[in-house]
Amino acid sequence: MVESYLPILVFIVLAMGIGIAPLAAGFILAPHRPEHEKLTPYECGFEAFEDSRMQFDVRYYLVAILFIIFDLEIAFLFPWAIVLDEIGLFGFGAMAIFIGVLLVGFLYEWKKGALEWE
Amino acid sequence: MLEGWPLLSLLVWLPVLGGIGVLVAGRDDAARARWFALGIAALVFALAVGLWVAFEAGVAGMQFIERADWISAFGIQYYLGVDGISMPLVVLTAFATLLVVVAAWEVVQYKPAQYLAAFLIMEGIMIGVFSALDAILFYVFFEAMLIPMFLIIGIWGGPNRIYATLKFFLYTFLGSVMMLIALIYLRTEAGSFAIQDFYGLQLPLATQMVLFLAFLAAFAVKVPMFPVHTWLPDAHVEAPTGGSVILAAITLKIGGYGFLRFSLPIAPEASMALDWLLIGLSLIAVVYIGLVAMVQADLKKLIAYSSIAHMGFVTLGFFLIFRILAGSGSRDGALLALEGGMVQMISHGFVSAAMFLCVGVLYDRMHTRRIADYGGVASKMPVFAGFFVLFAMANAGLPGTSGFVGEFMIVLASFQAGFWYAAIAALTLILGAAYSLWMIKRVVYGEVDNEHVDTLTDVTPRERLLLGTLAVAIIAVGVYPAPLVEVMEPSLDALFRIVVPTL
Amino acid sequence: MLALSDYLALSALLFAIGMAGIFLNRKNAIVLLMSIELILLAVNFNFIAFSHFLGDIHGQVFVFFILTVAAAESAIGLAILVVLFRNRDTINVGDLDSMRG
Amino acid sequence: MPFEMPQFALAAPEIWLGVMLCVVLIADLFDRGGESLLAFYLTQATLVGAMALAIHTHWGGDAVITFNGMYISDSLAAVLKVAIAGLTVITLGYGRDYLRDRDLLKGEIYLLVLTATLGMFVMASASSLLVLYMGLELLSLSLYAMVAFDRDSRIGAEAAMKYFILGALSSGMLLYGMSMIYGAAGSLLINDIAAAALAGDNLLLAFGMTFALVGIAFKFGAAPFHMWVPDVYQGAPTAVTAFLGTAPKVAALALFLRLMADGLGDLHAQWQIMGIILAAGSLVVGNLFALVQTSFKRMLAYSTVSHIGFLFLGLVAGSDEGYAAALFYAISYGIMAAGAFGMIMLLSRRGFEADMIDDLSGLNDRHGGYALVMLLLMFSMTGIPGTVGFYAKWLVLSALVEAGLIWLAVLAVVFAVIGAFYYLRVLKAVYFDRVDSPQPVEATSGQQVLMWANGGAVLLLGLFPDTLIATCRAVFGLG
Amino acid sequence: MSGLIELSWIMAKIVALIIPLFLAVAYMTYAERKIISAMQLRRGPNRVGWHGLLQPIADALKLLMKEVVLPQNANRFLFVLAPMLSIMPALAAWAVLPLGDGLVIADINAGLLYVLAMTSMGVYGIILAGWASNSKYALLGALRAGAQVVSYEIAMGFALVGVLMAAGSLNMGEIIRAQEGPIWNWFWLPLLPLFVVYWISGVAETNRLPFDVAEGESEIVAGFHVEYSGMAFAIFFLAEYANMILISGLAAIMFLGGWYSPFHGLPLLGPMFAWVPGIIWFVLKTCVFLFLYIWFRGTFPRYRYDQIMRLGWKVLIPVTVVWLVVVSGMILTDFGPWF
Repeated sequence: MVESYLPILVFIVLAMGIGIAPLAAGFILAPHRPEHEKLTPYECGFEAFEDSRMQFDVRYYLVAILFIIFDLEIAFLFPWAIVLDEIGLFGFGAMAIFIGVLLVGFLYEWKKGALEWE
Repeated sequence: MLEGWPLLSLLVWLPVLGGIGVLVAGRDDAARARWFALGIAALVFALAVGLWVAFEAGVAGMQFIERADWISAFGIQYYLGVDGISMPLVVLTAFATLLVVVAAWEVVQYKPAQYLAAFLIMEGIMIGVFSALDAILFYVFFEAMLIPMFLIIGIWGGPNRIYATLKFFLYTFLGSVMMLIALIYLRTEAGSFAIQDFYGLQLPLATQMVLFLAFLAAFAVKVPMFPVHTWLPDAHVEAPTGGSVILAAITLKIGGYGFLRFSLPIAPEASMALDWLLIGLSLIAVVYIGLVAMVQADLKKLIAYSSIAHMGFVTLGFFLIFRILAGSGSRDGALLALEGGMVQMISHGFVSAAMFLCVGVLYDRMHTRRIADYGGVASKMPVFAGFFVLFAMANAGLPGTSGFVGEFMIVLASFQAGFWYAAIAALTLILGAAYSLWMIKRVVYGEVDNEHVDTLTDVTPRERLLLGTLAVAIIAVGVYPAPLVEVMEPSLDALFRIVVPTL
Repeated sequence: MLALSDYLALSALLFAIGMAGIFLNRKNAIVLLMSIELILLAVNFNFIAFSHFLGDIHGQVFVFFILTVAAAESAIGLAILVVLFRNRDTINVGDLDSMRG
Repeated sequence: MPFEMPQFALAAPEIWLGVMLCVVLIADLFDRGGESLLAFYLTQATLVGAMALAIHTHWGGDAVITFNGMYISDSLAAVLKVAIAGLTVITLGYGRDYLRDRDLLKGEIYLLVLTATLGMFVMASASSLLVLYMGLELLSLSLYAMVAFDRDSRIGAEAAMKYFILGALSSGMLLYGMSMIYGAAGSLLINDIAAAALAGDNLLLAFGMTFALVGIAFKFGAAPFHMWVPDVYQGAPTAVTAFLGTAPKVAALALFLRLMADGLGDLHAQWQIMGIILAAGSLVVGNLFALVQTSFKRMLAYSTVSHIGFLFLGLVAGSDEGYAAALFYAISYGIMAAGAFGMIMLLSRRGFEADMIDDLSGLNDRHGGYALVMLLLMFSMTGIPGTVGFYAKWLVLSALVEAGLIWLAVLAVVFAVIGAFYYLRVLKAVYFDRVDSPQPVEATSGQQVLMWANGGAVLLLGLFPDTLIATCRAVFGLG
Repeated sequence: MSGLIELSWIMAKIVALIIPLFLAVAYMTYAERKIISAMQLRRGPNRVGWHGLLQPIADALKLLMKEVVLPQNANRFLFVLAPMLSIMPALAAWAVLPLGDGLVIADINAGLLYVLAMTSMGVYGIILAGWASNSKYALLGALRAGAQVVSYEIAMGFALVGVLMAAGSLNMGEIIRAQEGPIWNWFWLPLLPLFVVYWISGVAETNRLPFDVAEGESEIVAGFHVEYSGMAFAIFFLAEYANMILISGLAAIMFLGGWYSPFHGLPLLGPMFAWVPGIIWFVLKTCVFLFLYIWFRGTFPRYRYDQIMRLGWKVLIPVTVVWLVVVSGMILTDFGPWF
């Protein structure tokens, strides 16, 4: 069983290699003439001002948290989804409760405006 | 008339509930609080007298027994009863509280309702201590006493009251928690918490020693005995008059009572083995503390130290019994020592209460307790001076006063233990006379060399009533102690049989 | 084939690294969060190893739950971190000393 | 895996809480009142209902294990749950006005309380490591959020961070221990673990047990794992501290009883020595540090540590008597602590936090009744008879003496005396210190009623402890 | 020794997959330009080679010869790592996609899980690129793209759960086999809402129009890869197109029956098309979706960011959840030919 994962490992390594190879080629083949103006960050032609590691909207952060929660919910749904046929109505009920709770939370977020962007 | 009444319960709970009543009723009205408190105190005293009357003097066992389950899981019972040892103390408590309520009448102006309530609750708790026959019930009352006294000293005390009250609390608390462990241990041996079930357990000597020391820790602090006595002068000096009275008259007696109820009968062999310690400490108290009392410049401190010396006499009497038996084989002599200790306790209750009330009378007028501030009081307060001298005489153990009876009995008994015991004990008579009379000389007699003293007025009728009552009591016991001794004797005899079963 | 003890040793190592990360770190609170994740990882490792060698599925079920809780935990941890940063302008562990006694 | 339908009815309290949790959440979303009154009353009703359900489903009869062995319904669960919900009701009652004055009164606080309570309920009925852990985390996560609830408070955020880090760390320790226990016992079910413990010496099991105990000690706040306690108590909004300092202690006890007593009870000899170290350490640290505090909340925090030490003493006795004593201790401590924190909240006003001992000065002049309640509370914490605190200490001492650990009992009482000192310091402020112009205390009628009830409970349970003692003992099959 | 042979065999298979994939990516760009110009009535690239067919090769060569600028404040390691992290998953995910019956490099049980894991990793590349560049535009673009990708990943995940329920397996081959039959036996019909959601999410996942605000030229220039140039940029470009193909391929597998012909099992038409190899069907179906990508680009205006997020959270997620319940009901009642 584990053996069937070997190709995947190889594939991943190869894919990494494919990522590295063009870059390396680019470094080798392309000219390399750094100068100050070229190396400053792009800001529509202005001189770069302030630190670019600025504070950003907390809503991005909120999205990240919501994502973690929902993504895990999905992770829980996966095994359930596969065996739903076998576990029947009980399994369905259990997951209905689970999703019900999730929906209550979802409703909460919705009403609280966590999903609003404007 | 009182047949079938739960007399002891009434004595315990009436003052407690009355105290709460005072708190509620007198919150905004001081006069109402006073009258209410007086009514309760008087009623309780009347019930206490009723107890005395209904008490069957010739019987050794417990009377007025009330018994009900309280904490069933551990077989702890609400178990009350009195015998000849505790009954007089109950009456004394009721009496002293009544005095305190009267004494506080106009004197206490800051939160009088709380003050009176504290004393009434204290009264109920103390009566509970004396009448509890279940060890845990006893302990509950024993500890609960700390609460009102802590507040009395802390709220109405003198400038250094906080230090004094904390010291008082922590000393007594530390002592008593050791006892708690001892009680819990005893239950595992006896299977019950009834104190009488603890008697005659035939414990090994080592165990008895530990138990004895645990009890000693609790009661020695209360009495107080020599090295752990230091809280008492502080507490007395800072306490308000009523607090001093109750402390001296009643709470010290609880220590002595504890020795009789717990230490001696539960750990008799350890008592015998360690009697040198108790006797030694008692003698130190008698002599050394007597000398310390002599040099005090503060009236209350002087009386406080004299209390320690007198209580040393009590413990001396209790623990001499083994030496007396060893010395003479005389059972009666040993019993005499026990009786002497008990009488001394009662007497000291009256005398120290009286002394502190006298100081209170002076303090209310002059607001100083320094002996040096007085002098020539007699010329301005002749009636008061008369009382004060009488009480000082009683304190010195002058024949005809109650103070004489107990001390005499103990000295008499101690001769049978050995000459030197008696000799050192007898020193107290001399020392007592010395500090009491010297104090009288400095305070009451001499020239008026102080303009404040010049303005003094004599005792009011209320004070006259207070002091007069005490004077009567002191002389009555001094002249005719027989009823008191008769009440005690069977119970002490029974106790003696437990302590020394071989006789 | 790897023995059970190998897994346990690795897990213990992870656990120790996590612990060290918490107790030695005096700079950045984020590192603390990561250390905690590491500890939970070690635990998961243990559970899976035991589960495998015992032939009992429950250990893996437990891991599922731990993963979920770990996610919720880091969500709350990060939220607290944000509040902290907003109030103090620092997430330096050494600066968290305003309460003493 | 054999599968049988769980007996859902036995989990009625949890189900009820869970459903009501959602109801409260939704109701609050649509409540336009602003003060979340609806959520408040719904929450209180939910908790009361949960108490009733807990008694109805769990109390009496034999223990029933269901949900494939993961959930246990026994009298212990009933007592724990009633205590937990009851304490929560009280602290919520105290906290409402306090939170309103600080603009913290949002529906979320009730949700967090409810989830925390649900977690505690789950712990109380857990019969599997997994369920235990889930309950614990439900509780912990809610508490982290609650501590940080005042988002503008500097110390609040700091406290929350510390609590979070140490809490998560302790969860990690506990889990690591659980994983070892699982490895040794081959099962997550407490019953199987008990069987494994009975089977004899098992290094893995002992190893896991050690970690688990450390984790539990963290959760309890027992020294030397108490570092978070004072900071969290001080930093959190007092209403949260009140909650944090009461019900979760009962829940931590549940954790201990389910895991160490039910599961690893036969290894008692092995964890006893660790327990003794924890208990003695807590007594020493808690009492000594409490002596020097000027902040009342901080003092209460250290006093908690010392109380936990006492509670642990009951546990290390390792007998049913000891467990019963610990249970009684936890409940009575909860009542006392709720009152003490309630007093802080009652005396606090908008913009003023009465959390220093000096803030209590002259309380007797300001309001004699509250001073009296304070007196009862402090003496109860000291362990003076006539108050419930005495029986708590007494039961523990009893259990210790019966287990032959007399020296521990002596140590305990010595530190109880030391502890008396700082409680007396509070009373000194209340009764002996006088302020020049005493301001009358303003309190809403709800708070007043609660405060009187709380003081009354301390006193009444102090005078008539029989029922509660008998209940706590009956749970462990003692007469 | 046999191990080495086996390894070489695997390598050969992978290379055999990757080279056509690269060509597909290259000619996808070509097709896109051609089709869009046709839609706009232009001619598109027509200079390099016949009808401009060599244009992609020329583009690649051009990029190869361009300097790779490393901005001065950038975190060099992460800056270089980011493009690799975005191309790697886009390629590696192909390991489990069955092109035809049995035509798969790794036939693993957790196939779908693996795919999901791989596609989720792409967001690391985006965030790291934005962060490592140390440029405001890049950071903003990365945040936007990251938030968008994770938001739609949830909807996509729910949609995939629906597929799992229907198929009862995580194995890609099994998923296809569960759809055996003619076109109406495929999952797109019973899972129609999920199918739509999946497709919309797929478009959003790849940051393609109309959801391309992350790199929206007129707003924040090129988004997270604004600081990238030369081959580094080319890799992001490659990754985007590889991802498009991947999403399309997955759609074909999960909703359109993978290698099955639309007439499979039909009495008359079935045998008629039986000679067509499965891989052809698969490629055809994939191409349909790829065309949709281009079509969308040619016709839809760009969404505002708030609209994107609203669509993801407030429309797609509720729809999927509701439909999951419906699917459960269908499964429990053994509804139709699918379950």
